[in-house]
Amino acid sequence: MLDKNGIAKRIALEVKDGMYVNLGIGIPTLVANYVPNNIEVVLQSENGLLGTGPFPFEGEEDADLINAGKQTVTTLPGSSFFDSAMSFGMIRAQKVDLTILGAMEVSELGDIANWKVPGKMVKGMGGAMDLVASAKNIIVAMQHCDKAGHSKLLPQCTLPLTGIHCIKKVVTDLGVFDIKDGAFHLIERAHDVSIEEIQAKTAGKLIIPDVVGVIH
Amino acid sequence: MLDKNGIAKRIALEVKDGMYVNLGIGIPTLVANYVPNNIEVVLQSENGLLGTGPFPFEGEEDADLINAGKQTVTTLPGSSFFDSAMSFGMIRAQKVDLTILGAMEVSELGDIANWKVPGKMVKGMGGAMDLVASAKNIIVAMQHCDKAGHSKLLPQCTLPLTGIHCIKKVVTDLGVFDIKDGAFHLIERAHDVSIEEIQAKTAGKLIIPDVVGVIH
Amino acid sequence: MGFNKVVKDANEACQGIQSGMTLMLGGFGLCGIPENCITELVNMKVNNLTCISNNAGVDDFGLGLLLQGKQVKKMISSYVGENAEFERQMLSGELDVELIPQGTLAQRCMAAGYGMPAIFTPAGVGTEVAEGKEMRVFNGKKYLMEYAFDADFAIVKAWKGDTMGNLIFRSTARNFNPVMAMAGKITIAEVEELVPAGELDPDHIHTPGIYVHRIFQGKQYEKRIEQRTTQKRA
Amino acid sequence: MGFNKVVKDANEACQGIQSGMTLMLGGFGLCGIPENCITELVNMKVNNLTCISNNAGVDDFGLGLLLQGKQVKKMISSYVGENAEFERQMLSGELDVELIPQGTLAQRCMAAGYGMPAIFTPAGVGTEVAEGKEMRVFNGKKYLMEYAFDADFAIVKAWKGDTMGNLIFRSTARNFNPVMAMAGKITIAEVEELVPAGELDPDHIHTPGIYVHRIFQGKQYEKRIEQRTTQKRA
Repeated sequence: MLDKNGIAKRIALEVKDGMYVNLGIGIPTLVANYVPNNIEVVLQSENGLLGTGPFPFEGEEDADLINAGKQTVTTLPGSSFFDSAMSFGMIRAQKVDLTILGAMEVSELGDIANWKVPGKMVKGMGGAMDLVASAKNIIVAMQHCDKAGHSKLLPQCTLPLTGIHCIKKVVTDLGVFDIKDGAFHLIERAHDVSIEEIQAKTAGKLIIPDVVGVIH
Repeated sequence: MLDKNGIAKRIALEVKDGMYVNLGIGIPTLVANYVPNNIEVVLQSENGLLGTGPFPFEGEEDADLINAGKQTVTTLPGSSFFDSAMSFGMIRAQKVDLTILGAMEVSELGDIANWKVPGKMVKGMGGAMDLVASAKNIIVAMQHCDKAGHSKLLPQCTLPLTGIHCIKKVVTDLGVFDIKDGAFHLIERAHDVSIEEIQAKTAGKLIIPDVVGVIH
Repeated sequence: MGFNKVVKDANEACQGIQSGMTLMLGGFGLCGIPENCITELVNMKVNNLTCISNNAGVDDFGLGLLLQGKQVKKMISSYVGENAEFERQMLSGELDVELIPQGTLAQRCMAAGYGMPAIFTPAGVGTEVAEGKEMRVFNGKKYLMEYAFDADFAIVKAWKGDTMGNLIFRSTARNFNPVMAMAGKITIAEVEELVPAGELDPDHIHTPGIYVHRIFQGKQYEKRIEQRTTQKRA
Repeated sequence: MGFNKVVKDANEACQGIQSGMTLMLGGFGLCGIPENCITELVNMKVNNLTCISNNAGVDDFGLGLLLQGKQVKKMISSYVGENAEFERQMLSGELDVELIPQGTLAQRCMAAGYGMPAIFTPAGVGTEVAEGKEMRVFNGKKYLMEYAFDADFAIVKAWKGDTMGNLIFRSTARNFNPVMAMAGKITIAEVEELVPAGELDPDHIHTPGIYVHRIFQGKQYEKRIEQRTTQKRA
């Protein structure tokens, strides 16, 4: 099974040189740590920054300079600031190449639910609905099952939706799945997870191709 | 009869302290010369400038700094530059207080035609259609009759329209007219022009109130 | 008078704000929020406010201060999760909350400032956000029609401003401030540094003064940091 | 590779532009036009172009040069009145001309850059511009629905740019350039001064580099003045 860093590390392989990337809160944020040194990416923070840099050194925090998770950050050379309308404008116009975000449920149709649990305090969708509705390439990073052991890869989402028909790839602690033609397609599995276990823990339609990669 | 400068001078009385004003090409441009020194106005050039100043001194022309008539200009303290979308955004959102422009015809309903004469070379509407469709306060500066002596204040425009139901005041060489309730209302006349002459030269419905001002 | 838009302080700037009004307030989290005007709104004790703001502050700072005083009837936001009093009022039904996707929120502000009555947005299609809204297909993709906001006052915070109301924002404290500045019937700007007209480079101005009705230099700025994340020096 | 968007010259920048394509070209009159790329387009002899540009240049400068070479099939502009060859081609039917209100032209570019498929504009309601277009009433006012432009290439001219494609414009040479830069499938920027990434203040950048695919420093700029108006010194 992959831990959070393992998931992030696997997703980092999907990041290509020259990509503008938007990273959601949680596991997606960790992806930045695993992007190889020989490729360059520019991170977009949807609060209005292209070229997000690492956290500042202690004592150098700037209250005016935060990322979309409200964390203090720095900028890298070539960065730019802009207002929220332009920020989502570039997301809507698909200038951002890749969006990586977490989810509570994903369906075999590519629907995603990640913002609201009925009966629990609703925090709001933030920019998630905008990102999933517009991004040309979205990868979901998530645990395969919830704490009670129920699959989060479903025939259809049970929670309120964030977006529909938008997710094309999911990376979980168990493996990597493409979503197409109304099914999850197992592309790779964690080396210590059997295909049978994945089958058992995937409630949505699962296609097992002849060749399945192994993540070591 | 008022000459071009007389028309501009009369219109300048409509300009109030603190107004943002857009001046069209021709007579409207002259209005700036007659704004009293004790009031301040900011001129908007729809190509992307607030705070348009006078023409530059000879030798100080800057090719990057022009007004909407493509003339070299200067800026005044407090000016700002912006792109064409924001420029028309502020026009559409009615942040520009007053628009003064020329016309070929105006109708008793407040319609205006000023961009196209069938059979003649069409130059285009530029920003005129945007301005008349959005401005909260529009004054037309024009000659009362065309060169053949035909009235340009009409029951309805004969030329292709620039905008409808938008003109509330017209200043011509003969007088000042409010447009309301489907008629031209004579507010003031040039001192050497009789009400009868104005009546004769106005094809649209003309209302003569009990009191008519005289422009000296 | 002319174009001198300077008022003395937050008190003078907020004249005319009344209970029941709709206010837009700039900022993202606690970054770039109009601290002085929020304090003034607390002092004024206006209530039944509808507040359009991306977030709702924290319990003891930002818009949380208005919530503490039960001055807010309705929040229109994209994310409100940092605030226990907010949660309490929402669950008890005291507070009405309308959650809007962040980009839609921004573009509905921009629409108001650009004189666009409505915009089309893909965000929320197929979700509960789409309920009751007009949907339309362009080039095979579905969009919701969303309306421009209509706010009585917009209250924004800039880094520098001049006496004619021109504004320059700093770093990510820009966020919603420029689009809200364009969108208010009356726009109030508080700035860290107020300079005479002519001192700001006209090419650097983010919000032209035509959009700003009142401006003042704030007394002080706490600029509280919500998530202080750092790295140690090697 | 990464984010180095620098190309050698106009020739390399214009690779891929083919006859029959739709191009957006920045500038207002002769102010802020991409001089080097226009010259290159003349040299390339591409034709049957659809050009979206506020104006059509003058006979011997700006887009007038493309008209001289009969390279333009259709002009989409708001004002085209300074050009005798333009008039000749239009009256003879060689050139198709679509005239669009200037603000609508700008906002249709912006719509493309902001991922808005269509916008509502009051300009042209009740005129021939409205013919065949959907009209809609909001708050008692009539608006036309106009579509976002769809251009193969946008070609803009900035004052300064950096190697990552960030752009800063100068004075009224900004005009349509930023909105067109956002709107091209491929955006080419020519600049007067090209600097390394990191030299431009991130708060001063008008067009973030994400919108720009190719950038180069132009060889020379004539920057011709169309109406040289001056006053004498007192």
